[in-house]
Amino acid sequence: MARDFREILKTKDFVVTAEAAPLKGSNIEKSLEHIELLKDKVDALNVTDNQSSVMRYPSIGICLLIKEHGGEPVFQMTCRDRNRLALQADLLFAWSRGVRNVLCLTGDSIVVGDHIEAKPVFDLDSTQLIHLVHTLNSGKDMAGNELNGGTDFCIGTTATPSADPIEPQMLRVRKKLEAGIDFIQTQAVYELDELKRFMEFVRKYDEKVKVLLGIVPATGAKMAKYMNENVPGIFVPQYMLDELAQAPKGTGIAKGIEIAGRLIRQAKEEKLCDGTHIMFIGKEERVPEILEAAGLNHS
Amino acid sequence: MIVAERKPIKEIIQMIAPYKKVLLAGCETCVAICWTGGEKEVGILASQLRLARSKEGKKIGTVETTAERQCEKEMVEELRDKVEGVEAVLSLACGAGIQTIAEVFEDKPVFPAVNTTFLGSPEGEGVWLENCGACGDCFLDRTGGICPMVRCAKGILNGPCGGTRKGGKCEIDPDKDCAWVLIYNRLEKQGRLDLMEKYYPPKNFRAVKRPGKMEAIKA
Amino acid sequence: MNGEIVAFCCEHSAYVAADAAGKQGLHCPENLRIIRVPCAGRVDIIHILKAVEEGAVAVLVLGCEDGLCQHLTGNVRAKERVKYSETLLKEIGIDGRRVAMFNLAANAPHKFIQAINEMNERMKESGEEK
Amino acid sequence: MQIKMGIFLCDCGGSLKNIDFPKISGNLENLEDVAFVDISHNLCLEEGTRAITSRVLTENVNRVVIAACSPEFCERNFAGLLEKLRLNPNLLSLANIREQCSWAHEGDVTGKALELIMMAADRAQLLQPVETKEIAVNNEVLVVGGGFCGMKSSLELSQLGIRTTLIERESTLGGKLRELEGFYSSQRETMIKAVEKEENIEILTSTEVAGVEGKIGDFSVRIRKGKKETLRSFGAIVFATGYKTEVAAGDFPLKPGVNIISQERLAQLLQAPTPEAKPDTVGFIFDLSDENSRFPTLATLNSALTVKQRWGSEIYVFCKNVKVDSEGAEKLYCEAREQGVVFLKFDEKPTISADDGRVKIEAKDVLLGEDVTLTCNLVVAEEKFLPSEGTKGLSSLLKIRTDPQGFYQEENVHLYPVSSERKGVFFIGNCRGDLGLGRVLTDIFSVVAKIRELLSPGVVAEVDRVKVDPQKCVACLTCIRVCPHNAVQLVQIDSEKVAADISQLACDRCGICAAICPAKAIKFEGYSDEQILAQIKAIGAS
Repeated sequence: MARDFREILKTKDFVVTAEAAPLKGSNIEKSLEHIELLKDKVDALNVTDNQSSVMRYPSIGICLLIKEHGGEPVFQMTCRDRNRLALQADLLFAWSRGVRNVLCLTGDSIVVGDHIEAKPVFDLDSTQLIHLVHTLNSGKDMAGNELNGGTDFCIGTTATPSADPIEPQMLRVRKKLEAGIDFIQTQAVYELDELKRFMEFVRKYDEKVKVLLGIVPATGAKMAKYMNENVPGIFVPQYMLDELAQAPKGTGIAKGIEIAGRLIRQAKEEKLCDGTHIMFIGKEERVPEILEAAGLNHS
Repeated sequence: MIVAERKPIKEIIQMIAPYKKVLLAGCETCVAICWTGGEKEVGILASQLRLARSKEGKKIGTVETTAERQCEKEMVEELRDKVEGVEAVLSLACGAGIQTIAEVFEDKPVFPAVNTTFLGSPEGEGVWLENCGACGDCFLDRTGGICPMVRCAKGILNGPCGGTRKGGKCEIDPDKDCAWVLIYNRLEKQGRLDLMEKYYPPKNFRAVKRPGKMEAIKA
Repeated sequence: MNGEIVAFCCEHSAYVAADAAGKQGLHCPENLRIIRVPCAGRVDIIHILKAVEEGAVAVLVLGCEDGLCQHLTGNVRAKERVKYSETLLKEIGIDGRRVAMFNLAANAPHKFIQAINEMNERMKESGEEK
Repeated sequence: MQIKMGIFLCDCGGSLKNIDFPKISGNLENLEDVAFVDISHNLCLEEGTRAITSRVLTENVNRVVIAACSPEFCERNFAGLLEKLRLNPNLLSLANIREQCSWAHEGDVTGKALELIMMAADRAQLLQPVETKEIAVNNEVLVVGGGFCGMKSSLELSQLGIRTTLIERESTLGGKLRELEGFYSSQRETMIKAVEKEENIEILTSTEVAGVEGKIGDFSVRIRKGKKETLRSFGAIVFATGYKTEVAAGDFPLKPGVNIISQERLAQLLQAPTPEAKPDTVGFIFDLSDENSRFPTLATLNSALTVKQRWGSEIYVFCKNVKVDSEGAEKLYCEAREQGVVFLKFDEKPTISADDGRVKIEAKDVLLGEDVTLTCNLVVAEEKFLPSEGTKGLSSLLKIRTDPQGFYQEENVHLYPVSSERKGVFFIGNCRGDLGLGRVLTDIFSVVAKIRELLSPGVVAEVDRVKVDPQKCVACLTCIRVCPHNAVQLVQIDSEKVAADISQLACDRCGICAAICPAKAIKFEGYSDEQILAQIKAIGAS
């Protein structure tokens, strides 16, 4: 299969990526299992960067592991833990080792994680990081110095189509589009109308950017409610909470997978977007079930 | 104004443990206004320290005073008599005041009784809001007079982030407003939303050349 | 002081209730010392702390019932201050239950006596002498 | 000046047997600053007055300590006496040795009594005179709201010779009276005429309050008419801004063509010439919720009777309860029953539906225990009783709180019924909630009496009872924010200093500001920190 993600984005009708979250500790066996299981079922594996501000094995480490095992990694990079020097150095390192895709994020606040006394860096924000990657792509560093070997990253970023209020969020998306990006993976969306609204907005400014529908399967009504209250940018609608609550005991997770599959299937059939990005953190081994429920039999 | 908070009493008690007589020096400006280091708080802290000592069966002499502006050497100088009569000074002023009193009375141990927390303004009775980070490169012309550097949890210049809560609240605290939603609302009201469409490049963090020093033209 | 209870009494309610208690022959502990204030909101943290410093076994602030302060917020503020004084005492290892706020009406002498007795009981239980 | 203290002990006619007065006297006599200690039997009687008078004058003391009954009983008298003796009444300190000592304990309480007197004496040492002065007040009154309540109180005030300005937002006077028929309609015209005729009343219609500054005796009010604003001064302001009613859309299918109407619409129909085709059956519904329904009850009973008399329709009243606690309600109810109005009592909300131009009401009558279905030509809907339009804006402009429903004046016993936390600002009538006519009248008479007392010529006020020391004030605005009576403002002290300043007329002497001031810049004479701490220190010291 083609392993150039930028090429896949251009040519494939419906792109599928999945999140691979590094774990805490130097033992990478579990991550390796996930990679082996998923690398051929999805178009790219997206590796989080100290997700939710919880310290873990580094994103770049898992990216290299994916590369070694024949998969296509997307290197997530947040501005939370690195100043502009570190950001650039890490990007150069990633490129030199064959990582071709970077997802530019601001990053969660330090205080939501497990090292709440740490100094938050946020030297740059996500929009500025996109500009920075372009600078490296052009063979220069941020200070304007020529690089001995630049980069040519495929650049992605995130957006929250269900933000409330939506207007300021859209203005920021517009800035990101103007900065130049290849793909957007959305924050979890549960109402496809929100996705439609979002696509209309995006297409006004950018014909070519690919939008991947973010999917976070709920594993039960309780968890969904918890996410609503605690996870930034996630809004599970009431009818879906009811649907989850009505599922017989022990089948909440199956219900969540069913709903996720349904959302993806509908988005694909109605051509609402260009693909999907599945975030099933801690349950990576069940991602294939979602793919099946969505009717995405990857070849 | 400068906002400060009382230090945990245990820390203070530990600091002054070796001394039998201390001066509690408040300040009549910012810290008085934010209910941390005025005459009232000086009195409360002194009483608490005496109680804590007597609980251990010991005594402590406390002298209470306030300076008009503890960051001014000349005004701190007026406390000389009181300072000379004690073994140590416990200052309830901001960091600037504490350092001034420490400098004026070089031989005396000076201890901070408060933590200086931020520059802000009152939101209402007894509530202060951080709204300036003293970054040395003011950005407020572009953001409708609302600073995203300190009022956004991540200091995003091209916000809002994707974690905004329902109703435009901050992702880390549902009681706090998302600065960028505030900025949006204000700019919209003024018909200046174009400012929010603009891309702002990374900030110059060298705007204040630390250690900071400002010399005015002595005109 | 030697084991006295200091009670700051609002002259609109608790002070009148204390008078009524005497009038009705409701006996109260002799270690009670009442300081009359125009409103519970006049009582400051330093008054409470000084009373403890001087050796009061307990300090009470007695104000009007909730929502019935002549000055609207006096009793609410008093409660806040008592709570804060409690914290200040606790953090230096002194039993915070030595200070308390009670709300009562002028026509509630029983409640007044009850409050004083409760404080005495509380202090006996905690066994903390001055 | 050297302190010279006179101490009077009163044994209440020899009844305080558990106190050894000679012993106390002996203990006090030798104290520094004490000129004399006298024991009397009845300080409150003529003989006591004489004793105090002669001793104070001959010994020339400058502090007086009296140990007697509760200050609740005797403080005024003794303070008054000192004033007559040309000694500042604030130089008096009392010890309550009767209610809170002798009567409160069994057995000998000489020790405690002595201690209470010591507390009073130590406080007396620190007392300072508080001067009083006559303050000129503006005795014109502003009445806001030209409804029944506003008009009636203006009339009452004007008859006392108080000049009153009556302002009304609408273009005509009358307020809600305009919407009520029957008994109320006759009152309306008479009253408007009387108000218009009265010389002491100035009427300003289509006018609103735009701002209120100042304090009792000296309010400056911005009055807005159209775009024009004028500044006027008043000594007191009476708000009689009334209420509004609203049919709750959720309770009734309010569609055009459906004959469900409001009380207001009914009044209009009744005022118009009687229609050719009078409605045969008219239904009324009220008390759908368990909320206070005084007003809906009165309005419904009044309208039901009027409809019966004018149109002769069959009338059915659906309700949960008929609450007849307001004035005249019981009489109206009896009359309605006598005239053949049928009352049906439901527990669960009736179903109301449109039925071919008519309205069908289905309800289960709990007394009959049967389902009742009625088709009416006309149904008069229940209306919710709400604060009038603009109440919210007005309360924030006045800095006065409203209750959770948005009405003025919570039921605070100290302010009840018509005073507010801002002295000189009064709220009367239905802007305080659903009162019913009887209580509205009570309000009117209370406010008239209060205003008469407050604005009588030669108001005397204490000067600097609660005082800000401008040198210590750091202008943090805390006192301005916390004062429940709007009595503090920021003033320019000199060219560079601003400080808080307390209006002695508006101040209600609570001391909240003195307690909270972070710079300890506010002194409440009589209850200052030093005076309170002196009492604390005196406990157990003797």
